[in-house]
Amino acid sequence: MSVRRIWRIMPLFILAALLMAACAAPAAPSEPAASDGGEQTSEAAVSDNGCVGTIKLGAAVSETGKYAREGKDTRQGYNTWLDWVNKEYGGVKVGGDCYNVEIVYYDDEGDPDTAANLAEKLITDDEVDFLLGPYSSGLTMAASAISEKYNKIMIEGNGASESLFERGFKNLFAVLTPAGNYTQSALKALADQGATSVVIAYEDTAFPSSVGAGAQKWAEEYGLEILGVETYPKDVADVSAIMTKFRDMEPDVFVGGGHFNDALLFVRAAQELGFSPKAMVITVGPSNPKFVEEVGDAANYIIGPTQWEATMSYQDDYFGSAADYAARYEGMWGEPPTYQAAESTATALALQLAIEAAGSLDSDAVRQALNDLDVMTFYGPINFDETGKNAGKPMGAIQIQAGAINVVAPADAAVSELEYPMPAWDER
Amino acid sequence: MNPFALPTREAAAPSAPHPEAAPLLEGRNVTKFFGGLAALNSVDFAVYPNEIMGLIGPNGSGKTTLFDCLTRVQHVSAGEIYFKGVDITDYKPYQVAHLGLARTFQVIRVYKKLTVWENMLLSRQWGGLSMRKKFHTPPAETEDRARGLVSFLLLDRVMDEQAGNLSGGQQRLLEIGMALMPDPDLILLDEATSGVNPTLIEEIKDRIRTLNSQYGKAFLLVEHNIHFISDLCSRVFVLNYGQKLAEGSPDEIMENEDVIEAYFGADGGDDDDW
Amino acid sequence: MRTLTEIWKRYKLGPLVLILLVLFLFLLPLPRWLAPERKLVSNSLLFSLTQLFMLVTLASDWNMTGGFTGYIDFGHAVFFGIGAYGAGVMMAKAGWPFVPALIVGAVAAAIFAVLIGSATLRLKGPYFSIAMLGTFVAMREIVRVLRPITGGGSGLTLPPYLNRPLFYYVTLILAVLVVAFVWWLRRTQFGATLVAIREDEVGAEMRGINTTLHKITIFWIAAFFTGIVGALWAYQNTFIDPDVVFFESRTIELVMMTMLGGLGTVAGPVIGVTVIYWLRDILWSNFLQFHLLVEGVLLIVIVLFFPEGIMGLLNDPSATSLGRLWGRYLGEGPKDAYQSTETETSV
Amino acid sequence: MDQLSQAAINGVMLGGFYAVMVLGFSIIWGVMGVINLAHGEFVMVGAYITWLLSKQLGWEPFATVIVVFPVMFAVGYALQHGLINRVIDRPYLISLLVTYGLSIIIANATKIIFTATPRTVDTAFSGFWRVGDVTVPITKTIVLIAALIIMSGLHLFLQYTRLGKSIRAAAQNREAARIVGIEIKYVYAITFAICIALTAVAGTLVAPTQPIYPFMGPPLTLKAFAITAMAGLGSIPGALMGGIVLGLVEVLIATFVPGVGTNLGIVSSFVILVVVLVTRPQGLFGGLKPAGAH
Repeated sequence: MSVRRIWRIMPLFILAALLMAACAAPAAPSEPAASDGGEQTSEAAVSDNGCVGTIKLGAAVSETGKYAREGKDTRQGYNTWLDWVNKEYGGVKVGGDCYNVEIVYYDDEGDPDTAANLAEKLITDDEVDFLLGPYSSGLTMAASAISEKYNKIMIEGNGASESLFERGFKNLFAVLTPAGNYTQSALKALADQGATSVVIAYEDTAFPSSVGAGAQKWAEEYGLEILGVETYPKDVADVSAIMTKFRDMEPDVFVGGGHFNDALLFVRAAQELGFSPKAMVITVGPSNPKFVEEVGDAANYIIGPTQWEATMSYQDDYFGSAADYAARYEGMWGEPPTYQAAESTATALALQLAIEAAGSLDSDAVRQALNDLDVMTFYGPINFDETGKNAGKPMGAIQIQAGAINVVAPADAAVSELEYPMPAWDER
Repeated sequence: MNPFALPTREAAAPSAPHPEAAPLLEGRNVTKFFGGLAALNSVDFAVYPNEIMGLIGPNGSGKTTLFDCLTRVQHVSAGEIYFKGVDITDYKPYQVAHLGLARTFQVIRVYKKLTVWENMLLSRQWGGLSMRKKFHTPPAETEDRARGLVSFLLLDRVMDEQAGNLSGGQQRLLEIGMALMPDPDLILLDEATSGVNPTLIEEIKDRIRTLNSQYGKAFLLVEHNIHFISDLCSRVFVLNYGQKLAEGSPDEIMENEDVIEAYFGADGGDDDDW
Repeated sequence: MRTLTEIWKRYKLGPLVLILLVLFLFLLPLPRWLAPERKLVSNSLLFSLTQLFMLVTLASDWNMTGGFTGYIDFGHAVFFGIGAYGAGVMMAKAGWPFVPALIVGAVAAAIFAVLIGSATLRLKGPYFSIAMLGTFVAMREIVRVLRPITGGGSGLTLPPYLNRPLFYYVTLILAVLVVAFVWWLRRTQFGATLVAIREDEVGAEMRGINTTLHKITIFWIAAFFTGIVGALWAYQNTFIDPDVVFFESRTIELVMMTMLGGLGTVAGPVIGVTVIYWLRDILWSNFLQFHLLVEGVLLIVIVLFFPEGIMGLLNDPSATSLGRLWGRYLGEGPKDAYQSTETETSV
Repeated sequence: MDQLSQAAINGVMLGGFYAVMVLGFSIIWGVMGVINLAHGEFVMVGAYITWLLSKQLGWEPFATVIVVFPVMFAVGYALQHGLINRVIDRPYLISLLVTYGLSIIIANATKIIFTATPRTVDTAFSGFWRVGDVTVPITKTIVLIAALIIMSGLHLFLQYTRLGKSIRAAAQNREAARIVGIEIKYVYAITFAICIALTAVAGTLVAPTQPIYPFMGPPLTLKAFAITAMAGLGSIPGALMGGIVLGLVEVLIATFVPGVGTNLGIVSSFVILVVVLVTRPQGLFGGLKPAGAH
């Protein structure tokens, strides 16, 4: 590498630097819609409803990477609300005026660096009024640090990890039940049915760790004896060792926390090894219709916590009942809503209600309104505590019964009786 | 001007070997196995100060393996090697080089992506083994020496070329230059003349003689060119199948029945190019 | 084209432009304070550039072992991770301020490099690459298992401190420093020796070079700088867990960027990082669904058709001579070296 | 004791899959000197073909081999001709990066076509046998038996057929092979095609035992590295031993270390990888000549 070589490529370097600068330059307030570097889509279903202004929301949600599937649900959830608020509801009512809504989306690729940068880009370049959360606790962690710094409200429905709310942030609100409470309803219902012991396995990452810790807490609370706790790494391909250990402990209840893959792995390993506890509670998976589709009959009797189900008896004046929402969603996207989709819609709805209550787009007023918010929605009650968690909403529990996802707990939302105990695999 | 930019030695002695003196390089019972195959089998030999010794043998007789063992690239399976009276059997290759033993290679090993000039400079680690001095600039003496050698080896016109762009003969010359850079006491030349044009071979011969007589350098040559050997060497050592076959003056060796048998075997061969 | 190059050379525009560029980068954030209301320089831009500088530093570090010494390290991000966790643990668990924590992280990375390097650097070619990849993955899981210290899979939350201009300047200075260091290094005997090791390690050893010592030295130097970047990244991200810190594709991206710029050249990593970083932005906006797909295709095209990278393309092989510079430069000073090279080329 | 024998069975079953999964990787590396970083992606593609045929057309998953093998053979042949041939004689970094690019392309194309939702494949042979207190999963037993059959078949092919001998010759000494009249490009293309086909068949075998998704490849590629390092390049018995050793180590550690066992099991495979490489670069069980080691 000679001196001269550096000189030779300098024009290129400069060109690149200038281009980069140019990419970020059109952040000037005069052209908010300028299509700059990383912008991908800007969803605005504007209709002739005579609204005076536009509220600009921003969201960096995974389009690619490890959360591609959940990210898609999240987007569709936001867009369901967007479509409804602009076309049917006639814009957000702020004071006497009405505002159309626009959401600026970016793809965070499942990378926290990117999520943080995009959050910053949304705030400083796109100058959005409020931020909607990304999918997953880790990404919310990264993005919310930025919004907190700018004192911008980020409302989210897809980051349930407890550590999110232990940082004393003022601008982060989450409509979903936090991870620690995921297994509460299910364990309570099982304890009521006479279960006495439990084993717990969870993936050693942020969100499942919270679920696992919560499960231990609730198990103790309801008098279930904890026989074993196991962790496993991300992308695990074989859990047979864990299931072997658990089988020999003969627990009443198995609790598995992780991701969709892990749910499939647990069922398969239990089946193969003849591990038949009286109940299997698996945190992510069972409530997703795709789980039944993939696992088939073996899915029966499996219990899963759920943030929301279309069969729940919640309803509001906006989307109607949970079932009405599901019908609307399916009409738009051709598939039934997952709870990720519903909580995303509820996230945006909560923000809208707070804006309307505040009668202003000012962050401080809206923050106050969010803190004061106490409403019932199709998604369930929303009532934020001082840390920004939704303290009002209990976690539901579903059980797969003859291939159908039925809500079995809590009692006020249940549509079906809990079937307990689960028959052994070879006795079905 | 001194063509090699070598420091003139006080002890510059005549070129005759001193069989009674302590050997400069000595191998005792040097044995090397590759799997079950003995590439070197209990070879004893010695190179004396100021001597030019030839090492010959048919292909596959273990000459290069012996060089590799001497420079410690290969571990010997048994036996000891002494250089300047020091047991170097367990030395690392670079330590052997620092003791003053340099070599060239049958298959050319120059640093192809570095220039001729850099190749030369790098061959003399002026900082010794100290890491700190590796960041200093080369002393003038080192540069003078490199310049002298480059011009001696007729490489000055390609001094700034990448070594990989040189012709095979030029690369061989460069290798010799690199071997001479650290001012070694003993130089092992592995087929230094292959691919070099005849005029240049005469030059090299002349320079070796000069280095030997004026600067007291000892040489151990592996060669196929018998004239080169017989003109230069005072003693010749013959290896066959990893074993010492004969040792003596070039004339003696050329008349040795065993050697002729080993070389020409049944089908005879070319007298000129062994 | 020729005349342009000649003007470029004759008026020695290179150093001028280089200095102007660095100066430009140093002055870039100024409008934030001079004319804050115009919002000319957003935090997002600074953040992007900060990331760019970090990548430049990382790629230059990787290039020290991968490009110059020829040891293709597929687990280089392990030093990034150790730097991040070293600093993170000191801050989150021991409550240290950032600067001493950063030093702990960087030193830990360097020490680990010496330890692991003395084992793995004895391996050749792909075996070294794989051993380092294994080290990287093993370290990620080890960090996960050491829950009491590292917070396990839940990670560690660092006190948020999001001063973009500060990070911008720190990383800019670090990048300039590291690139300058590599530039200087290549001109020392040490640097040339590294290339010699790449070209022919056995030969170098037989010519009196203690190759092991050289390899380990450059390895820990690279690891040290990488550890610094890791610590900075952790602080800026405010949150670390094993999966975000020990991110598989981080290393391979560095390899790809360095290769695009030119393996074993000083400017290579800088150019490669800049081009790919910028390219990504374009890909994002134009090939949303497909941008990774397009990236894969680009990678193959780069590797197959420009294995020497952009630097290789720019180089006229007949006029590239390091030794000429080496000799003249060391003997006569930089300006003359530059000039004399020019005269020779024009002859 | 029961736990131990159960763990041993689990480990051997896992190892059987590892062994058959690693074959293609190991032989391509041994014969052609190309480290195929897209290896795991070919497993994934095989699994997806199986999924497609079994879910959409109702085939028995294990029977889809008759489609997977020829299809992927053709894919492998074409890839070798169009792409891999260009990198064989070049520095190994080039082949690493090209195959890495390939892995990105395959994984993302799969994601676009099939979405990122994990899929499962159902086989008629599910369930388990109970032997004393130990259960033997039927599906995994079939996988293990299939793995053994495939390995023996491949071994016989390499030892006794003309083509197999050519492949071994090419691995030992390319120049010499060329001189004795072996069409080296053809041999390489066939080798690559066979290996890709085998790798995809490993995907077919694994499909009924674990969920498949577009990004399942990289962990498998890493495992393949670890096993090949232990096994030695292109060695079939080595792959079997290496796979089973790794499977056993992972499962035994996971079973007998409470709490973080499964995590440690994963660590162990990479610690083994590094230790074996550093202490025995030629692998524990020999094999073809190790490229790059002297």
